[in-house]
Amino acid sequence: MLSYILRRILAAIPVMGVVALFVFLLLRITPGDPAAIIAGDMATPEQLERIRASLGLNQPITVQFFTWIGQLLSGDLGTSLISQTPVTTLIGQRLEPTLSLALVAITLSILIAVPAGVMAAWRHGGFIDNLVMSGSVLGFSIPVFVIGYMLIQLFAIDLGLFPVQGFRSIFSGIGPFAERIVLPAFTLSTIYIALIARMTRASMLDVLGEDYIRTARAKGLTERLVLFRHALRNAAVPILTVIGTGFAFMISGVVVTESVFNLPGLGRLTVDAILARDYPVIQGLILLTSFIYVAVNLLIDLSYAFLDPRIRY
Amino acid sequence: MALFNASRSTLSGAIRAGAAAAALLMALQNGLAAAPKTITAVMHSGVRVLDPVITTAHITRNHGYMIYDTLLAIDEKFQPQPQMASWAVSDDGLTYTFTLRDGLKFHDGAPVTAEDCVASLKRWAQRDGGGQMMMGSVASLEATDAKTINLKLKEKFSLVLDLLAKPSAIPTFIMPKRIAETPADKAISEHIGSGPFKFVAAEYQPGVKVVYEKNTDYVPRSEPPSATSGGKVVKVDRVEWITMPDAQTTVNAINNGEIDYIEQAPWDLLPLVTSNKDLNVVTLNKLGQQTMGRMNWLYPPFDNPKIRRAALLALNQKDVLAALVGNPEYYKVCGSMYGCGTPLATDVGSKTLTGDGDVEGAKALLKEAGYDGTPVTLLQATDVTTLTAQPIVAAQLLRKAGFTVDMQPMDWQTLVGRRASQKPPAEGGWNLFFTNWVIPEVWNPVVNPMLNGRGKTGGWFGWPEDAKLDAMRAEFVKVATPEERKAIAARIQEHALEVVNYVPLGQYDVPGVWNKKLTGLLFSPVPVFWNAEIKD
Amino acid sequence: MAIHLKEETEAFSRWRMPALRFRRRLIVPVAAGLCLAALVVMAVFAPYLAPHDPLAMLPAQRLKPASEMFPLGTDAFGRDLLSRIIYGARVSLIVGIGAALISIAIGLPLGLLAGFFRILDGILMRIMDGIMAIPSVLLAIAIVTLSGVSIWTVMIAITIPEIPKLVRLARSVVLSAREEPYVEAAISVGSSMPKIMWRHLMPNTLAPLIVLGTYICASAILTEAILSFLGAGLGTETPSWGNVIAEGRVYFQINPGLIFWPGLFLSLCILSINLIGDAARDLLDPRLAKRSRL
Amino acid sequence: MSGADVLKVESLVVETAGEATVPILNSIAFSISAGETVCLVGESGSGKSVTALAVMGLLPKDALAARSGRILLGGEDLLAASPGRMRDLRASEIAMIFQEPMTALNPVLTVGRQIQEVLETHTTIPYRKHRQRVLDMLEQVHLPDPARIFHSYPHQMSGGQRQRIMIAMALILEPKLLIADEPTTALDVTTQKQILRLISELQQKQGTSVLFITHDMGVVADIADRVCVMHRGHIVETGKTQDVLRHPQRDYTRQLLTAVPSLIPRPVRPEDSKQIVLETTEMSKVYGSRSLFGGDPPVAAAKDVSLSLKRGRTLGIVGESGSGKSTVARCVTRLIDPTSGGIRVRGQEISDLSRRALRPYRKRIQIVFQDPYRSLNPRVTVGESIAEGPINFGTPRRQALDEARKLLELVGLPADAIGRYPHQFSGGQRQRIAIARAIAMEPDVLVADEAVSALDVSVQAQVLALLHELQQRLGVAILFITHDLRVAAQICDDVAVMQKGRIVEYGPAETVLRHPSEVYTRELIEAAPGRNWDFANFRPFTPEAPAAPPQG
Repeated sequence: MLSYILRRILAAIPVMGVVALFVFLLLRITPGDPAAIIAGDMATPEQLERIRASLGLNQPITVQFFTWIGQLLSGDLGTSLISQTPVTTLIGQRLEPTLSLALVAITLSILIAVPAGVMAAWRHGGFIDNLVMSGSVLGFSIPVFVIGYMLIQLFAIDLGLFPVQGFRSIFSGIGPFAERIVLPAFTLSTIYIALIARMTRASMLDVLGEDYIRTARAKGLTERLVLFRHALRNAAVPILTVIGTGFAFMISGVVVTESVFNLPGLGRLTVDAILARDYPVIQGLILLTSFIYVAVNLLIDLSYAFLDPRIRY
Repeated sequence: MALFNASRSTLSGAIRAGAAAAALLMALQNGLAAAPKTITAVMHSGVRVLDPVITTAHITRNHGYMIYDTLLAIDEKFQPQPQMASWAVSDDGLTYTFTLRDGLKFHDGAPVTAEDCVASLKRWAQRDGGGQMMMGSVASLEATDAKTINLKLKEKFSLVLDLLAKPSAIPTFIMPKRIAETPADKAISEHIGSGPFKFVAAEYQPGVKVVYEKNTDYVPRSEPPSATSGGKVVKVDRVEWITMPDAQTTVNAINNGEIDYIEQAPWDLLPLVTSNKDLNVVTLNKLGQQTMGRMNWLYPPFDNPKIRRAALLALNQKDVLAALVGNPEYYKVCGSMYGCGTPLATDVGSKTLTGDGDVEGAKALLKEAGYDGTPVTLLQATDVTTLTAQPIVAAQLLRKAGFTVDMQPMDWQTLVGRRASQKPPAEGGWNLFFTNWVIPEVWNPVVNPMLNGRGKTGGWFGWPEDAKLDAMRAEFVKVATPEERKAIAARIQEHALEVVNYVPLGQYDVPGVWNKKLTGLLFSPVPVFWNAEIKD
Repeated sequence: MAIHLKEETEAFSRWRMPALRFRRRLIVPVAAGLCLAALVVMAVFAPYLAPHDPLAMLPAQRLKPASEMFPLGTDAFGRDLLSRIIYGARVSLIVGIGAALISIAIGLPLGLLAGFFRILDGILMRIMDGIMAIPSVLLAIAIVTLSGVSIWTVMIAITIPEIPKLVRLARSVVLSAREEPYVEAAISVGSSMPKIMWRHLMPNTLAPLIVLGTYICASAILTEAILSFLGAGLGTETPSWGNVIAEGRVYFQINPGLIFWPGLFLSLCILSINLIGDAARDLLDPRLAKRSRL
Repeated sequence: MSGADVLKVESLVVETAGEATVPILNSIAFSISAGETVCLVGESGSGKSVTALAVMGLLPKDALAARSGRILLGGEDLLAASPGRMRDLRASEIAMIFQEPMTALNPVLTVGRQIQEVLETHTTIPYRKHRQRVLDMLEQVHLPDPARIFHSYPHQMSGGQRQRIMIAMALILEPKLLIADEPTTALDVTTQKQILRLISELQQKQGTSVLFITHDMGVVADIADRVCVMHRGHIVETGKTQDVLRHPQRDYTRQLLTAVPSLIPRPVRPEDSKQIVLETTEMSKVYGSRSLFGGDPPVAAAKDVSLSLKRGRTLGIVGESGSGKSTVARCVTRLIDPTSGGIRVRGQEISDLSRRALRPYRKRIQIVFQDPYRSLNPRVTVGESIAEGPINFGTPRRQALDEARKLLELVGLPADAIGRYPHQFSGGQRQRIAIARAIAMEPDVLVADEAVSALDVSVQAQVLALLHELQQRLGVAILFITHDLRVAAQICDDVAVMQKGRIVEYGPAETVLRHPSEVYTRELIEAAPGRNWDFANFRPFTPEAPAAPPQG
């Protein structure tokens, strides 16, 4: 197990390397001028040139790259060109809303999607199945922000049940936290629910056709036990996998959801940084998200071993 | 002037007497853990750059007004007024002596000295266009004692006070000397001013949230507040600026009582707030803003003055403003490059712009100039609501006159980077773009960044080389009387429109929206938070 | 000998879909196909169908509700919403279909190569993992904002993050098909590697790839909308459903039609494509029906 | 037969669900009395498994439904029972074990837990006593170290052990009726023998009736009191086992019995040719991971295998699963590369040739695989599949297709089948096509890797006959891999017995199968079910006592 983890971490290094190189090149070979953004509306060419020089943007690309890699290896993500704040500080400030949103959304998705998928598979071809399947196709088909606006209009404005925007730390009390996180989390989970419900259903259909399910029924077990004790655990591996790959979807959704609900999270930070050509911040953030992606998938792979005793690393 | 405040006089009288008591009371309240009085404001953009000198971004300027004090300031009639310092001018008009008032203290406790002011002014002058011009005429600028600053001119320069008092784009914010000695092209890293609010570094989230708390040591002037001048009396404990990227969300939030103030509410969403009895919808910046288009003089087709002129003839303000603002209550056609409602306003040379344009004239001129169909690379900002309409309307009007238009959509930040490129349009350059100014940034030929003929090295984006313009500008700073100034300004405009330095496309107001429990907001060209009060 | 019961169960699965039932199952994909066909027709004949020039502005007619002249009302520049939606079908469909085709054209050969050549596999899959690890929307925004907005950059920006999925799928199909006895049989009758790839492996990958292609098509149309929403999409002179929605979203509460109508078309289109994809999956490979849609 | 019937099935009709129904079981009837073993025997698709599932009430709901008839368990009609009542009856009154012990147990729960569930669901025995009860049962099914087994997962056990677990699970509540659906089919013969013995032992002890479903006449002969022969949803013949085997009344039964290959090796054939076409010398294949972080220790799948095969002869390799016989087949065809040792085809060493250099020799040695459903590309027509090889070696396409037609006729299929796709053929037909594809290359050696194992006995007999005929006509040498001694006896000239990767005995079929010298070979032969019957001649048969093993 330990050697497996070690191997996976080693394997992640080239992946992160690819990400780093790719992002760096993408940013530097394309036009964009952080100096112009810093300077604002009134600036003469001379002034811009001086600002560029003071940001170190005049150095050759290779020098910039190795400076950055050197910093990275010493654990330093650099400093924002625009706000002069260390990237780690920026990320630290924005981590909580995004983390809260993502975790609540994942929890919500699993709580809704897994039972829905199980029921759909159980009543394969029946009413519940059709309902779940059409619901999930629909979930894929409506843009996240449209869902967001609809939820705001309905629950926050018309019914006045929730605030329309904002974020409160969970440490400031569960009530204020919850009332602000419910709508964004639900908005974010729509695609995720669709994804997980479909996968759960498909995986359960696979498993329900297995011999050991017939064995379980032949033992006279109740359907509830058959479904949840015997089938679901066997169906869990692909479901977990889709949760892992769906994590990428979630990051995309986070960007939009944070904008609609005005959550000061990493998604908005990234978009802002891309628009402002704040290179160190973009690089740091994309490395971070890729790292999280790799880590989540490693965790999920490891969790297979807990779900399925046949899997040993 | 205080808004919605009936008892102005009692107020000013009570200020000083009450200051100490109020502070004491406040401390007591805080001790009793009462909620601090906080204004939650949504500004037009997030604060990302904290150095109000390196950037001309309005949000950073607004930030500057919170934590810094300015040497001079303007009143509601745009006249220079003493703020940190009062002044005296020698009879020959070549020596200015500024004397700092008592009680000025930086947030770190150090007193404000003349040295600090000189360092700050020097840094300001490196970055500010008007400042640069002024320094060309300055013989010396030095602190003669702790409270006195001496400015000596080599030659006549009549705009010294106007420049030191101007509210935008870079006002004369005073910082401690050690900070002001940072090179002007490097952002400062400490944010210590002597202004009415203190910056709360711990709660600063770039682009998301800035928090200011009352500077209890601040000694306001005794005059009533007027625009950026007068007594800056702070009546709340905290001001929080938060950024909302989505206008719809912002409007919903103020309707729901989640925020107190929107600096700039989008016109089209006003129907959603005007129906709410708890909200005020008022334009605080009465001068408003100017929208304009600028051509690149370096490359075809706009290297040809006739074609520039044809483009100007093709455009008209009404169509642009109607598409941009919609509601006529919030815009006015304005033929002045210096903005309407300003001392120098004139409509000379702008007849077609304020009228319906002259498509036929444009066509004729294009033909005469031998326009060969070279496409006009038009940069369009897609993410700033006050900038999306101009390119669309302009493209339509230019095409009608016979231009080929290649509209290139991009986000504003990309546009900002791209317009700085002096390469040909095909290689990442451009021909035409649009932007907006607050009127104090264009209201005279010295501060107006476009009216500058120094070409590829010293000019503003578009880089016109125009010796005649520069000569007239030099003349402008020397004359003393308002009448003379006005005359030269009119000549400059006539010339500038003839060669098409830029195309003023009209003036508009952006209303602010706030909850009625918030009172005392001031009419001012920049949003300020002193004098504002909030009820629970 | 396990085959005995297998044959019986296989017989079950054949019974499971008697003719009549099958016909009923076809109703949904056929309806989806018709709907998509209608949208394609709309896109192709946009100049004949649209009542107005989608770019023509009438500032006096801003944000007007539906009327005889403007069947769905006008947008914030007084342009006809219906015409913009009709023209928008062009861009959205081109982006969607283009993204699917490009990603298949690039992903399939890469996947086949990776599945077949071990050395290449290592390098290629690390690169693919790298791209997968970058959130797709962020990557797309970066590519679009950095390289300039046009329908091509948008399409490519949307396509690049999708390619690893295709490569992975094609590769996994190749890897499992390689073990099939009929591939071993082909090896033993002396077929060359390219021939085996072309004749025996490619057809296997094609079915799942087509299915994945439909999903990519749908997700590309959605991503285009998201890019527009985030301000990194196509300009207003090339109306797409995505940017019509994005432009309209500010006026959502004033004129909900600005979001509702383009949103309806967008969702209908994606719904149709997804349903066709589901049907194609069931039809082309029943085993795949149970696998994930990623 | 004494006492009341435990199970009585009366005119049971099962049809496909839905509107257009297809009958699967046509009014079948049979009964089982207490303590009796009844075998349902039939080929695939005869409806025997459906019958079992119908009794258990486990017919797949969306596919099949019992239309009419009665299934009486101790007088209670199961077709009329509520789902809840059915659940109560399962495991407590009727229990079932399945064909695939590998898949019939839930892989993610410990076996102890899975057995315990039966107690939880059906009894009021206090929870703390469950464990002891389960351990007792594990003891009864002769599993070693029950305490450890209790906490084991299915994948940690062998196939035989898992089937024991299944039996423990089925019989822990001492049900009246045990339905065993091909419970030993997936097992090796030696294991099969033990499991059959265990079932019968527990049956004695508990007095359970057994409904045993099988396709294997040998098993029928060994265990059944009575037998029901099923064919296409009908029971064509019922009777006491002895009666049916000796005096089959129906043609179908007769056919079925005649098709069962005899364990007696066929007469020795004269050697026509001295030419050795295939020879392996000390060939080994070792699997092992060479990972940086260690990994599994290397495993020898085949070790020092030396064989030789002459033109026109058939060499059988027999052995149980995991013996390495398939590894040998795949090595000699170079589908996998041997780790060491030599392979010579007509004297040419091919074991160390590169893929490119190997190509000309590929055609000399061809292979037919076990699974007829996977060995043909479903997307390529039969003709193209057959012609692919010759085209590779330069035959013009048209000519290759013409030859493919002839080959199809040669293997007993119509020539016009050339344009059809594999799914249009039955399993036996596909295997003929696969043979035609191999023969098209005019190979010297044909490797048949369990080529008839997946087929029903009647089809199996036909395919064996085809192979024999082709060999006569073309003189091809055959390397025949099988686990079935009966099949080996009927087709092989020489037999090599493999165990754990090594050849333990190698010689002429007559010698190896009638006078084995190795203990392992003897065990294999003795474990073959129904070895006391000569089914094709409807008579019992007393095998000669295998010669005593050589001393020492």
